[in-house]
Amino acid sequence: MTFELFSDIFTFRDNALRRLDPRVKVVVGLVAIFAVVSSQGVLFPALVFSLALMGMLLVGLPVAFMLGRFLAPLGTVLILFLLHAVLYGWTPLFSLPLFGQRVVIMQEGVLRGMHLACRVLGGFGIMVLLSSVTPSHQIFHALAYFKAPKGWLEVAMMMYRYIFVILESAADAMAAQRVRLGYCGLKRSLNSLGVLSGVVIVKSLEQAQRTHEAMLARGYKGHTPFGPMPALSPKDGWTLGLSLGVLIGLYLATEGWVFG
Amino acid sequence: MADPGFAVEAEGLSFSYTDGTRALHGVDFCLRKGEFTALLASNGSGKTTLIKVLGGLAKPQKGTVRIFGQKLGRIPRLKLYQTLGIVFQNPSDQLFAATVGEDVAFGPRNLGLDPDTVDLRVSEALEALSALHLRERAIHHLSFGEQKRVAIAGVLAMNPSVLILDEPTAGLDPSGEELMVRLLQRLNRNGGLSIVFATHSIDLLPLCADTVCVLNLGTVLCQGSARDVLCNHEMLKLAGLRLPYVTSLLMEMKDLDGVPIEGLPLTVKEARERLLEIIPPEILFKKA
Amino acid sequence: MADPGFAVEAEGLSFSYTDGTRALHGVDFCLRKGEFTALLASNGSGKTTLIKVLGGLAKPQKGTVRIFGQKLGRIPRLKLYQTLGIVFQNPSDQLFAATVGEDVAFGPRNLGLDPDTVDLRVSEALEALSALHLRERAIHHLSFGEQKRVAIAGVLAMNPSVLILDEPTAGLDPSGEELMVRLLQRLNRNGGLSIVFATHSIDLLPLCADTVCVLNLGTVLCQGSARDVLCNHEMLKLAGLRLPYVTSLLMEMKDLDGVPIEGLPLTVKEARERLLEIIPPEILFKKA
Amino acid sequence: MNGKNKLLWFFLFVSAFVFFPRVSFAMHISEGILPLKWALFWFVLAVPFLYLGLVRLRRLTESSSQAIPMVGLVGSAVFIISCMPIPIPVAGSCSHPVGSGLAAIIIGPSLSVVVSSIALLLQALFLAHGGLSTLGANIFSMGVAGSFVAYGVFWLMVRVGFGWMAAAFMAGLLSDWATYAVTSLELSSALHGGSGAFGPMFVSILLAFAPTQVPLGILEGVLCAMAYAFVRARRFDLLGVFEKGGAT
Repeated sequence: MTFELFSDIFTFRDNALRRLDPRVKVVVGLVAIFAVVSSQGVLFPALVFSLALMGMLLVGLPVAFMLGRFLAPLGTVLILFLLHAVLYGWTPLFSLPLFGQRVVIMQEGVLRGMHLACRVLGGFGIMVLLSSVTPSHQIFHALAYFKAPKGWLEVAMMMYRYIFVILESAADAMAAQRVRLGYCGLKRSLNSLGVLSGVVIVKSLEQAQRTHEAMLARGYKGHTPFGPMPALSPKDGWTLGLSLGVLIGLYLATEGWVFG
Repeated sequence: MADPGFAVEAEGLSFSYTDGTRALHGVDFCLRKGEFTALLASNGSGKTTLIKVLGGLAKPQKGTVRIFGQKLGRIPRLKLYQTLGIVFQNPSDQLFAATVGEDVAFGPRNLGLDPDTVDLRVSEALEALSALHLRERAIHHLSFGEQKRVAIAGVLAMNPSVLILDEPTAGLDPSGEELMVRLLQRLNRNGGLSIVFATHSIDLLPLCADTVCVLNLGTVLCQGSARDVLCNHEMLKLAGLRLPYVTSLLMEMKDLDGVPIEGLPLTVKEARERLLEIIPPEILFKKA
Repeated sequence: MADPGFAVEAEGLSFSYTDGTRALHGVDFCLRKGEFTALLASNGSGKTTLIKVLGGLAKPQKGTVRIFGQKLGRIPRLKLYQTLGIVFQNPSDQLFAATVGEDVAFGPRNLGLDPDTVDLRVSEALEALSALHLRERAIHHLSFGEQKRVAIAGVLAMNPSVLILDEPTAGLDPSGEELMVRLLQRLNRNGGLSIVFATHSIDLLPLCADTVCVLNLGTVLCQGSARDVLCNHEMLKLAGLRLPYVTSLLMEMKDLDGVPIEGLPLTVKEARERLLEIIPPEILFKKA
Repeated sequence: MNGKNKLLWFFLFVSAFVFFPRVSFAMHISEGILPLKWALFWFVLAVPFLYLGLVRLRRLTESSSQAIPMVGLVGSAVFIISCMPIPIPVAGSCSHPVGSGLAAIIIGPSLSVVVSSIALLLQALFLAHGGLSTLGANIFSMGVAGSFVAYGVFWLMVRVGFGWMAAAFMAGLLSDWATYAVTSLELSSALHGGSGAFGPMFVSILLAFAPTQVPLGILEGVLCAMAYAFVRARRFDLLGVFEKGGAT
């Protein structure tokens, strides 16, 4: 069930990347992603993807979990690749028979499609790696350090925490509807889903009321105070410098700015 | 393999969540027709997962479940949930409609029954839980105990022959607990329903359960008659459970003080009988 | 009026919700400094409302609450919640941060304490609830019992002198219940906290509560020492409650069978002593 | 190009069906799809709306300390609703509602943008739906377009005299379709490659998603109306918090 997909259990496992300061991970991750997106060639994104893949294997992410995460982007990539291959370009590569007609595959389209696929994989690799070794509250803390709007962060942290609470209720409610045959056929499914959505919203509003009371009883005045971020350790500093250096070096080398 | 005497029969169930958490590991469980079984388990022992697996709401990675001899996966949903009723722990997650009557009618209407039959089913189900007077009430005006009973009525209106309840007495006060146990007992004895009653209130069990199954950390530690299971003090302790208070009083007297008490009294009534056997009659007051 | 020996003193509290439901009616309640009081109440008796009123989260239409002699309305909120800690029934209502450490730090940070002091408070509070090892864990990965303990730690980190807990043992399995009672007792005895413990688990009470207050349908039926309150069987029954199992065993033997039992044993230990007094020593096995 | 078009579209229809189960999240633009230029462009476009929402949030917080827990929890609810499987009759499979329409009519469009931006970030990080560099584009299509269209339609229809049930239905429906149209626009403008193929690209993408998005929009409308009706019937009083501080 979709509800089960949302799990952050891996981000709490101890490993070398997990111990790294979240600010370093966020900065390196964002730089890597935007470098991948700005790349013109296939090589850089492919390299980044393999680095990310190595990282994921290093921290011991289960292969099934990784496949699950990559299925969605792969589907999108495939469609876009096909679109490009037939829509874009002017040099016919070959043609395929389809329903009695011939579809012409274009060379430029195939190249662009491949580039796109590499970019998606590279970006996704970084994103999945980042989120598998950084608990969300650390990401939010890092963003707070980088002066992200406080209101946004507070709402985000509240949302994240209570997704798990409301999710449990929602899953129970859905199961309860299911055992009373709420999801047999389209009409009943839709009806049950509509009610379920309503239940979820009412539950969340009631929860908000109770949570607010509990917050008041602990001195809440409308703003959640953030704790201080510790100073960057020398090791974190070195990691930051080194990984940014490697990224930029790779980028310059593969994008042809250094070696012509 | 498929004994016709079993209402629910599970073999070698293993279940892990997609994030790798192992909830069940090689669980065997069975419920005979007409039996009242307590599923005794501490928090986090996999109880709720087991209920979901038995009810076809979660697919085990290993093992099979048979409902009245038929494999779970082969039973169409429409038929399955007319055989098997599942009541979850939190009533507010299972009551969706505005009024009690509407809510109980949700299931029967989904069966496509005609309005008169639906009406009849609703009355019967509410009647069986002594909640007929609540029929026109708004759900959010019910007390917690009433909500629990209405939630059961909603499932009962599907006319199941097996009822699986997750902590039906949790959160109830003593009189609510007593009422709930009495109602479930009536459903079992008079209505002929086979009942699985997941709980961790040990003092209530001996009053109603024929057999007890102890679940701990995703495995079944023990399944048998209430008396057999509860006499295994060590095993209960291992599972984060304890003896009923009355039993533990008499056990302590037997083991620590050497009072010769026969057997294992589980209820107040039994304990009283056992104790009277050894108290010399001459010291008793005269009865009025 | 304002006895300095009282930590919490409420007089003539009445409270109705906006929809007209009357939750409290002329409630008097008091808690002496350093006392451990159980608020015994069945479902729907106004227990949660009383807690909210005592904690200044709901304003009563009538009556006054005094905290250490000061009128509730006159105490600034920030000061009030450094005196009075409220722990709600459902831990997910009060665990709103991502990790245990962050959550417990919420209160101290709101007080504007410096980071080192916050840190110290967090460690101390978690330590007091044997939960220091959970500090870096995510709230949603905790078990129910752990969540309950962390929720208490979050309140404790405000350094209150009074702790009001709504059903701290509800939903816990026997070993969780036992741990919770032991921890609360330690806070009361060693930490000097005055504690109000709202509950309907009667069997646990005699182990910890000095005094008991029985609430029923928005009024106080009875307040006094645990022994005095629990000997009033009729009143308990009226309130939808019952005697502890062990007590009811001995009461039945006394009243129905005429066994001469002295007093009212409330715990397994007491019952054992009373019974051994009347069992002739010659029938005991020899101890090893 | 003309002779080939008819066949091509057919081919795209087929491919959409083949890859359907995984394309259901295609309304989120995947990480890496948009080149840097376009990714930044949509960020720049989304930021003013986000700012508007944050201003509204601050105003609400000043009037009631309940604002942040309320907005946060509605956010959690909308996040969960957007993960619910909706049965699609056409494809015999499931997709997921966008949810920002429902959020918009409950908490207002600008707060809905705030909540959507967070939901999209969490979905990108922990469900691998969408992406970080494409966050701006996704906020614009789902958050901004979805919310403001929904709120506009709802407000207008109630003002004109339709019942709120019909208004909520249309709000859900049009917010879904608006999201779908804007996403297609975002995709095609970034992908046509400057060779003048923007038109066919846009139409192809629209058509590729049409078999799932057209019915999905209708279903989302139904869902939105039912959920709104439920909240109205049960706890309309709780929505009061969001009425302070203006309608944006």
